[in-house]
Amino acid sequence: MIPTQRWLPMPLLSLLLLAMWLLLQQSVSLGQILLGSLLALVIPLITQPFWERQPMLKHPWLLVRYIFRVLGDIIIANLQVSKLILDPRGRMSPAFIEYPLELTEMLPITILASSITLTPGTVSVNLRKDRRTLVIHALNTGDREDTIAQIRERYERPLKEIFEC
Amino acid sequence: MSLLLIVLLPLLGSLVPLMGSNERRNACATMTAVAPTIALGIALAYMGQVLDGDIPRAAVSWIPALGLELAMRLDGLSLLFVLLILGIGLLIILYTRFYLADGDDMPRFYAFLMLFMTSMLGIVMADNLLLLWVFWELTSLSSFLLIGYWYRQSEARKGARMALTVTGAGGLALLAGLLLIGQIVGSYDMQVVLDSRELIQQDPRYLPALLLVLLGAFTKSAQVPFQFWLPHAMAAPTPVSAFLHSATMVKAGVFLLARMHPALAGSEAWLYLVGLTGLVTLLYGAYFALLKHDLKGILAFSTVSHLGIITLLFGLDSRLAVVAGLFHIVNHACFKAALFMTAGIVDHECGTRDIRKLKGLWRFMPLTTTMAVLAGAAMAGVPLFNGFLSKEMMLAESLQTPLLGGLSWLIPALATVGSLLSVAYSLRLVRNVFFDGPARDLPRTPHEPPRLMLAPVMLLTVICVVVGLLPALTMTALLEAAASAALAGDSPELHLAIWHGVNPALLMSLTALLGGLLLYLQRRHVFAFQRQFRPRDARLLFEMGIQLGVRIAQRAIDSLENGSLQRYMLWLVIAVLCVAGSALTQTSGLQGPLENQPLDGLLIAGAIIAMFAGLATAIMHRRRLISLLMLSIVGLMTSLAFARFSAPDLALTQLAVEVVNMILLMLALFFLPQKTPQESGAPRILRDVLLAAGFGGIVASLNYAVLTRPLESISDFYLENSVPGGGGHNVVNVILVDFRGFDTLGEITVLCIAAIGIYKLLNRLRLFMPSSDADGRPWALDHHPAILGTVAQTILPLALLVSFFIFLRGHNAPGGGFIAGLITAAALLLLYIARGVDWTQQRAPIQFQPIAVAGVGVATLTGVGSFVFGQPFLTSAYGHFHIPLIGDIELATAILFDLGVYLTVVGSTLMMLANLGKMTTRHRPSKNKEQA
Amino acid sequence: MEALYAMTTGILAASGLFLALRGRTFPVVVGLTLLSYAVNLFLFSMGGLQAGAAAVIDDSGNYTDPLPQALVLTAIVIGFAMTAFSVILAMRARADLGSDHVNGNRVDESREERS
Amino acid sequence: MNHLIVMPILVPLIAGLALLLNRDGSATPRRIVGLTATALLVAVCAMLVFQSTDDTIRYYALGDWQPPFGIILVLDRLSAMMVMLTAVLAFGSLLFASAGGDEEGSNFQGLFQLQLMGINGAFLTGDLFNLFVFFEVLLIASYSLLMHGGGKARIHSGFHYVALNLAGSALFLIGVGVLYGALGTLNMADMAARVAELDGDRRVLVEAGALLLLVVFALKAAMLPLYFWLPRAYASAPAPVAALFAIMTKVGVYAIIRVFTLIFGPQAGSLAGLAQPWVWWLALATLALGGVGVLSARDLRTQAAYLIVLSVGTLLAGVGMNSTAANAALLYYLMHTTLVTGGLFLLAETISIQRGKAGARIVRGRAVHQIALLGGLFLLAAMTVAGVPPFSGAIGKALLLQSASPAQQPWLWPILLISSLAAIVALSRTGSTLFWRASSSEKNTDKHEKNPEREQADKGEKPEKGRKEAVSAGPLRIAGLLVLLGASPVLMLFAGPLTEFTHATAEQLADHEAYIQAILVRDSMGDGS
Amino acid sequence: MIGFYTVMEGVIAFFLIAGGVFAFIGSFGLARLKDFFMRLHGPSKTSTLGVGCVLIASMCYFSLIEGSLSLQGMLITIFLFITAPVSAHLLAKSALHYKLARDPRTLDDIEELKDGEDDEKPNGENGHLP
Amino acid sequence: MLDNALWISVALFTVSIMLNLYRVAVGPALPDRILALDTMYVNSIALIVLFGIWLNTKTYFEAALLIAMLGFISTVAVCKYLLRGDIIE
Ligand code: NA
Ligand code: NA
Repeated sequence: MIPTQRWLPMPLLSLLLLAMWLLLQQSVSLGQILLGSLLALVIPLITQPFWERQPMLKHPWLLVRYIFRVLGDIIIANLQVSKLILDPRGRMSPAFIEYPLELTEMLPITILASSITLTPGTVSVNLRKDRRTLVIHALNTGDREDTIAQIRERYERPLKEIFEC
Repeated sequence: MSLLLIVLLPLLGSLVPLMGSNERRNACATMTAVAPTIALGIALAYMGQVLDGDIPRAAVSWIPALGLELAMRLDGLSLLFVLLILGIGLLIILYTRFYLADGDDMPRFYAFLMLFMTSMLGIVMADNLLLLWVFWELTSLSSFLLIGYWYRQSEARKGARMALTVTGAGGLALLAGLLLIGQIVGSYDMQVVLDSRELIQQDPRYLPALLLVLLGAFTKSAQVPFQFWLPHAMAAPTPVSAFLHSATMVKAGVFLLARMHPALAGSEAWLYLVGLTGLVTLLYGAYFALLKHDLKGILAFSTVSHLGIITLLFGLDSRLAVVAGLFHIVNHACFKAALFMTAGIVDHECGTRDIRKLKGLWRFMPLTTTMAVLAGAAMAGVPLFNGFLSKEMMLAESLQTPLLGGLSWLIPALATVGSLLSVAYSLRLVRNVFFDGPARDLPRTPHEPPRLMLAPVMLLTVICVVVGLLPALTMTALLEAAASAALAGDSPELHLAIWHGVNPALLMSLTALLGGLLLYLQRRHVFAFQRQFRPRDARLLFEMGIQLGVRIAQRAIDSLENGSLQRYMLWLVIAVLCVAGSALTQTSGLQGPLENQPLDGLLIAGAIIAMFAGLATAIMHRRRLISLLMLSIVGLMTSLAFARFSAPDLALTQLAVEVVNMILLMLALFFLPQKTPQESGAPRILRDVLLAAGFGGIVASLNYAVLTRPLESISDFYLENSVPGGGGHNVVNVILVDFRGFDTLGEITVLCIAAIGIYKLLNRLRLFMPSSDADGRPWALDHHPAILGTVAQTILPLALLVSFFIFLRGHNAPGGGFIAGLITAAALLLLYIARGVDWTQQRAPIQFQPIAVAGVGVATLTGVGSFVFGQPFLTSAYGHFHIPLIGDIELATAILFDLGVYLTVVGSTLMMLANLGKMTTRHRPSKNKEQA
Repeated sequence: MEALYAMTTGILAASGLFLALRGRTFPVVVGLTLLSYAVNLFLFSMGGLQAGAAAVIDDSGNYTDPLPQALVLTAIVIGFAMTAFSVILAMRARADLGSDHVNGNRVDESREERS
Repeated sequence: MNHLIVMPILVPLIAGLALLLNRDGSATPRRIVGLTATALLVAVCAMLVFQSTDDTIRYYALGDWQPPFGIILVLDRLSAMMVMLTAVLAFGSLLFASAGGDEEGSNFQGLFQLQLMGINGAFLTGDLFNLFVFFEVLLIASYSLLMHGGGKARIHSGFHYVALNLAGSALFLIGVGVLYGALGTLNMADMAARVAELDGDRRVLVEAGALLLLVVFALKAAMLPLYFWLPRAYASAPAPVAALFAIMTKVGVYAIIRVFTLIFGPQAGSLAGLAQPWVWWLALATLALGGVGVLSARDLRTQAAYLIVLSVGTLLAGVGMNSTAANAALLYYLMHTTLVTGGLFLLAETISIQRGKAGARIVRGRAVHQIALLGGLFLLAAMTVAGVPPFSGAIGKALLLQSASPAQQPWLWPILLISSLAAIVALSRTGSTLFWRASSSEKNTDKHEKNPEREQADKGEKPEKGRKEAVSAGPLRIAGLLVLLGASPVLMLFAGPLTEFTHATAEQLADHEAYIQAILVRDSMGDGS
Repeated sequence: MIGFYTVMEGVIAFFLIAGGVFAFIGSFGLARLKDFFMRLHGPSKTSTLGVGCVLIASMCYFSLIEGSLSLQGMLITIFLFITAPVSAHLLAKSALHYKLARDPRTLDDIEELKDGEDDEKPNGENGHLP
Repeated sequence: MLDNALWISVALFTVSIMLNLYRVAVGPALPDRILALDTMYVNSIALIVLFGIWLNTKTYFEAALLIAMLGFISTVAVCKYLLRGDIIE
C-alpha cells in the first residue's frame, strides 16, 4: 500500500505512532502534528533493528473488519465465560486442543493466538517450537475438531488474507 | 638563643652519622662527636653565669593553645645534668667507635644515640612542663631503639619492648600528673609552677598529681616495683648501658624528683612515697646485685640500688639530703659509666660476662684492672673516693629523718645494710673477675684494649678519685647551684670534705665496709638462702603478661565482633529502640490536635492488602519467589497509596522502579538458592519478632504523631514560585530539576555509580548456575517464546513514544526524565527478556556506561552553564518563544537537566541488567545450548 | 485514616526489619527493600495526607505539600540504586564465598538445596 | 559570584565523569587526569580555607534559590577545614594508588573522584536532606571502591557494610522526615531557628528524629555499639581506598558536630545538647574497646582499623564534652588522625607486599626490602598514632586531656591514657615483629632452627630475587606515604597556627546566632557573592 | 441538551457497573475455579474486558465534561488488549512446564503434559560452576 | 446516578482485588499466584481510572498507562523465570 523506504521502514507503525501521539497530547495543533510526525519518523528508524522481518500488510481494511469481529467475539466470550464461572454446579468439560497452524509468519500467529485467548472459551497456552502447532485450552468444549474448524474459519483464514501469506 | 642550640645541635647531630658510612668508622665517630662537643662548649660558656645564680632562658612560641612553649632554661640543676650528659656522652661516642663490631651498623647506632642525647638534654633543660614531658617520652622511645639495637636477638627485642612499655606507661601517668599541675597552677611555665608550691599542695588535686608524677619518675628510674625492666635492658650494647644507666635514662627519673622538688616535696605523702620507695629499692637492688653472675647484671642491679639511694635522699625531708642526692647522681654517673665500660671491655676481650667463668684477668689487662678497682671502690663507698662522700651524706641525713615516726631508726639501719650489701657486691665484682687466681677456660685470650677505648674509662676513674680527694674544690659550686635550683632558694651551706670527724655516719660507713667484707666472704650462705626461692624471669613474666593481655583482648573482640551481620544489625535496632524510645516516652500522647480523616472501604482494603503482603513477605521468606511476589504487591500498594494521596509523580516512579527492581531481584535469585533453609530456632525468631515489632511500633508512633499535628512548612514558597520562578506547573518536578536540582544531581550520580559498581562486581564473577529449578525440574527448552518476541518488538516503539511524552510533559504535569528513562529501560529490558542478550546486542551494540556517564555530564554541564551568565551553579532559565504556525513553545534549561536524568537512568539501568544477562549467557551450561 | 496509615507503615517497617535480621543474603536484601517502601511511605506522609490535591498548579488552588514528594522521589531512586548494588553483591558473595549466608559460612550446598 | 565554594564538588565530579567516560585503554592518562584534578582540588580547598579565616560565614545558593528554600553550600571554618583535609588525604592516597593497583578492576580513578565529590558535598552542604544525598553518593562510591579488586574478605565484609548502611539510610530518612514533619524545613540554619520557637509536644518529635539521626551518624562514625562492621571492612579494603576511608568515619563525626551544635545549640532550650550525653558515654566505651581491639589485632591492617576506632572514640569524647576547648582540641586531633591512619593503611600495604606470604600478619616473615625507609615511617606512624610526642598525636591527645576536667569528666583521662598505652604496647609488638623478628631469621638462618614454613617461602622466593625491584615501593608510593605520614611532623611544626585555627573554628561553631544570621537574614554579607 | 447529558450519564454508569461486574466475575473465577488452566480464562478475558469498560466509561466521562473527545483511555485499552493475551499465554506455558494438576474432566492428551517428555532427571548435582 | 455507579464499580473492583489477593496467598502453584498478581495489576488500573473520575482529574491517567505496560513486563519476567530460571539470556 504505502511503499517501504529506507527512511520510512514501517509506514503503518509510523501512522499508529502519530495517531498515538495526538491521542496522548489531545491536540491536533500544527505544532503537535509536526512533532508527532517527527517522532513517527524517528522512532521506527531507531527501533527498526529490533524488528524481525515483517510480512507485508496487504489489506488494511480487512484488518479493521477483523478487529471488529474480534471485539464482538470478546463480548460474547465474556458473557459465556461469566455464565460458566457463575454456574453454581460448575458443569464444564475442559480440554487441551492441538491446533495445526497454517500461518507461518510470527506477527499473524501472535495476533491469532491473542484472538483465541480473548475470545469464547479458549486460551492459547503454547506455541510449539516448530511454530506449526498452537496448543489451546478450551473451558467447555464439545468437539475438538469443531473448535479447530471454527478458529480456522473465524480467525486464521482472515489473517492469512490480511497478510497474504 | 644559643641555649636552644644545646638541645638542637645533638638533634641535628643525629642526622650526621646517617651521612657517614659504616666503612669509614673514624670519620663517622668524629663527625658524630662534633655537635655534642659544640653543645658542651656552649654549656660551659654559660657556666659562669649559672654558677653566679643566673638562670638563662630561651623560648620560642610553639603551641600557645596547649601552653606548650619551646622554652629552655639552664639553672644549676640543668647545668649539672647537661655536663653529665654531654661529657659522658662524648666519652661513650669514643668508646663505641672501638666497641662495635664490623658487622654492626655504626651510623644507625650513633643516630639513635644522638637522638637519645637530645631528648635527655631536653628533659633537663625544659622550662615548660609539657615540653619536659615531650622529651621524657622521647627518651623512652630512643632508649627502645637503642636497647633493641641488636634486634636479631630475641632478648634485645623483648628487653626493648619491656622498657618501652614500662617507661611509656610512666610517661602517660606523668602527662596526666603534669596536666593536673597545669590545671591547678594555670600555667605550664616551669618557674611559675616551681613558685606555686602552696597553691599546688593545698589543692585537692595535689595527691593524684603527685602520685602520677611519681609514677612517671619511678618507672623511669627503675624503682621497686617497676625495677624489672632495667636488668633486661642490658641486652643493649654496652655503651648504651653505660650511657643509659649511668648518666641518663634512669637519671631522668631522679632528675624529675629534683626538678619538681620545690613544688611537690615537703608533704607527708611525698615523704612516705619517695622515701620508702627509695629505701626498698636500695635494698632490693643491692641484694640482687650480690646474687647475679652476669657482669652487666650485677651492674644493673647495682644501678637500681643506687637509684634507690638517690630517691631515698630526695625523700628525706632535709635540704642537705637533696644536695647529697645530687652529689650522688654525679658520683654514680662517673663510676657506673666507668664500670660498664670496663665490663664491656672484659666481655669484648674474653667473650663472656659470666663472673663464674672470669678470673684473674689482671695478668692480661693490668690497666683495665686498675680502673676497675678504683671505680669499684668508688661504688663500694670506700673513703677517698667520690662514692664515699655522697654515701656518707646519705647515712648522715638518714639519721635526721622524721619518716616512720617512732620507727625512724629503721631508716639509717636499713641504709647501712644497703651500703653493706653494696660493698659486698663491689668486692665480688672486682675480685672474682680480675683476681681470684689464674684465669682458666676463657673463650678468648684477653688483651688490653686499644688505648683510646680505655681512655674514657680512665678519665672517669680519675674524676672519681679527684672528686673523692678534692670534693670541695671540684663540686661545691656546681652542687650549690644545682641544689639552689632543686630547693628553690639558696642552697644549704656545703662542707664537702673527706673528713668530718668521727660521727655516727662515719661509724655507719665503717660498719658497712667491714660488714660488706664479711658478707662477701660468707656469700655462699646468701646464695644458699636465695636458692630456696624459685628464680623468676621478669622478662618471661612480662611476655606472658603481654601475651595474656593480647589473648584476652582477642577473646573479647572475637566474642563481641563475631563477624555476624545479624548481631551488628541487632545492635543497630537496639540503638534505635533506645534513643527513639527514650524520646517517645516523654510525650504525653501520640494524638495531636488534628482529627483523623474519615476512612472508606477502599482505604481499608488497600491497607489490609499492603499489611498482608508485607507480613507475607516476611513470613514466607523461605520460599523466596513467593516472598518476592508479595513484595511486589507491597510495591503496587505503595504506588496506589501515592496516587490516592495526591502524588502522581511518586506513583509513576514507584511503579517503574518496582518492575525494574523485580527483574533485578529475579535475575539475582536465579544464582542464589531458591529457598532459605530453616536455620533460626524459635527463641531467635521470637527475639527478632519482638525487635521488629518494637521498631514497627516506633515508626508507626512517630508517623501518627506527625500526621496529627499541623505543619507550617516552607512549601508555600515552592507552590508560589513554581510557575513564575521555575517555569513549570508540576511543582514536584520543578523542585526536582530546579529548586532542589542539586539533590537530583546527587541522586543520578548515585545511580550512575551504582551501575558502575555493579559492573565491577560482575567482573570475573564465577557464577553458580542451577541446571534445574528449586523442585529439581529441568529448565524448559524454549529459550525465547516466539509470541513474546513479537509483542516485545511491537511494544518498544510505543513505549518510546510514551516515554518521550512523559519526558516532555514532566515540567507541567506528572512525569519527567526519571520516569521516562525507566519506561525506556523497561521496554528495552522486555526486548532483552524476549529475545536474549546476543540477539539484542548484535542488532544494537550499545555501550551503556558512556550513556549513563554522559547523562550525569549533561546535567552537570547544564548547571555549569549558568556560570556563563554569572549565576550560581544550576540556575535555571526558561522562556516562551513564539514560532509562526506552531505557536508558543516553552523552552527551559530544566529540560536539558532532565535529559541528563533520562540518559543516566536508561544507561544505568541497562548497564546493571543487561551486563548481568550478558555474563550469565556466556556461562550458561552448554548442554542446554546445544539443544536450543 | 491517619492511624491506619501509620499502622501500615509500622507493619511494613517491622516486616522489613524482621527480614533484615535473617541469616541469608536474599531475605536481607528483600527486607531492606521492604523497609525502604515503609520509609518512603513514612517520609511521604510528613507533608500530610490529602486526596485530590496534586501539586500541579492549576486553578483549583488546593495543593498538597510537594516537598516531601520530591524527597521521596529522590529516596526511591537512591533506594533502587542501593538495592541493585546490594543484590548483585549478594550474588557475588554466593559466587565467591560458596554460600549465601550473610556471614559467608560454608555450608553443604547440595544438602541445603534439597532440604 | 564566588563559585569557589561549589568547586570542591564540581572539580571531582567533572573529573570523575571524564574518567568514567573512557574506562578502557592505558592507565597513564587516567592517572594524570586523576592526580591533576586532585591537585587542583587541594588548591581550591586551600583557597577556601584562606577565605574562611576572615570569620565570615559564606554560603552558595544553588540555582540561585535563597535559603531556606533552596539548597545551599556553607563555607565556614569547619567545612573549609574538612574539605581541605579530604583533599590532602585524597592526594596522598591517589599518589599511592597511581603506582599500580588502580588497574586491578575497572573505573577506579573515576570512582575515586566521585567518592571525593560525595565527601566534599557532605561537608559543605547546609541542607539536611542534601546531606542525606551526599551521604549516599559517598556510600555507593565507597561500596564500589571497597570491592575494587575483589576477593573473599572484601566481599564478605562489604556485604555487612552495605547492609548496615542501607538500614542506616532508612533511619536517616525517618529522622529527616520527622524533623521536617515537626519543623517544616530542611535548611539546617532554619531548623536551628525554628527549634527555638517550638512548642512542647513537637519538641519530643524533634528529639526523636534528631536521635535517630544520631544513630545514623554514629553508624557512619563507627561509635560503639555500631562500629563492628568497620575493622573487617577497612582491613580488607584496597590500601588507597582504606586510606581514603580514614575520612569516612570523620564524616559521621562531622555530621554529629554540625547537627548537634548548630540545630541543638543553646538556642534550642530544653533540646540543647541533646546528643552529647549519649555520645559521651558511648565514646568512652568506643575508646576503650578501640584500645582492646588494637591490642587484639592479628595483622597490621586490622590494627590500623582499630586505631581508627580508637581515634573515633577520642574524637567523640571531645564531642561529648561539648565545650569550645574540647571542640578545638578534637578538630586538631581530627586532622592528625585522618591523615596518619590513612598513611598507616598505605604503609601496611607496602610492608605487606614486601613481606610476601606473611603479608601484614603480625607473625615472623620475610624481611622487608626497604627496612630503613619503612621502619622509619612505621616508627613515625606508630609514635604519632599512639600519641608519643613530639608528633601530632601527642599534641592532639594533650589538648583533649587538657580540655577535660578530671573532676567533671573523670573517665576520659584514665581511659584515654590506658588506650594510648595499649596502642604503645601493641604497636611496639607489631613493629618489633614485622621489622626485627623477620630479619633475624633471614640473616641468621645458619644459627637458628629453621621454620619449615619459612623455609618453603624462602625457596619460593629464590628464583624471584630479580623481583626485588618490582616489590620495592616506587617513587609514587613513597610520595603517597610521605604526603600522609609526613603530615604528622608538619602538623607538629605548625601546631601553633593550626590550633589557633581550630580554636577559632570551635568559637565559630559556638556562635549559633552568627551562623543563623549569616544564612537566614537576607542582604547580610554572607550571600557568597 | 439535558437529555444528552442524562443519556451519557446512563451510558457511563452502565459501563462503570458492567466493568465492575466483569472484573468481579473474572476475579471470582480466578478464586473459585478448579484448576489453573480453567482459572486462566477468567482474568484473561473478563478482567480485561472489565477494565476496558471502565476505560470506556472514563473516556465518555471526560469527553462529556471537557466537551471534546478525550481518547487517552484508548491507549491503555490498546495496551491491555495487546498484552493480556500474551501474559496469559506465558502463564499457561509455565503451567504446562510445571505440569500443573488438571481438573479430572480435562482432556489432556497432549505431548506437553506427558510424563518424562522433556525431563532430564536431575542428576544429583544441582548446579554448575563455569 | 453517576456517583452511585462509581461507588458500586469501586466496590466491585475492591472485592476483585481482595479475591486476587486470596489467590496470591493460597496459590497453590506459582503460576496461580502470578496469574492472580497479574490480575491484581489489571484491576488496579481500573481503580486508578475510577479514582480519576471521582476526583474529576486526568492526572492519574499515566499511572494507569504505566501499570498496563509495566505490569505486563513483570508478569513476563516471572514467567520467564519459571520457565528458564534466567530471565535475560
Ligand atoms: Na535550576
Ligand atoms: Na543471562
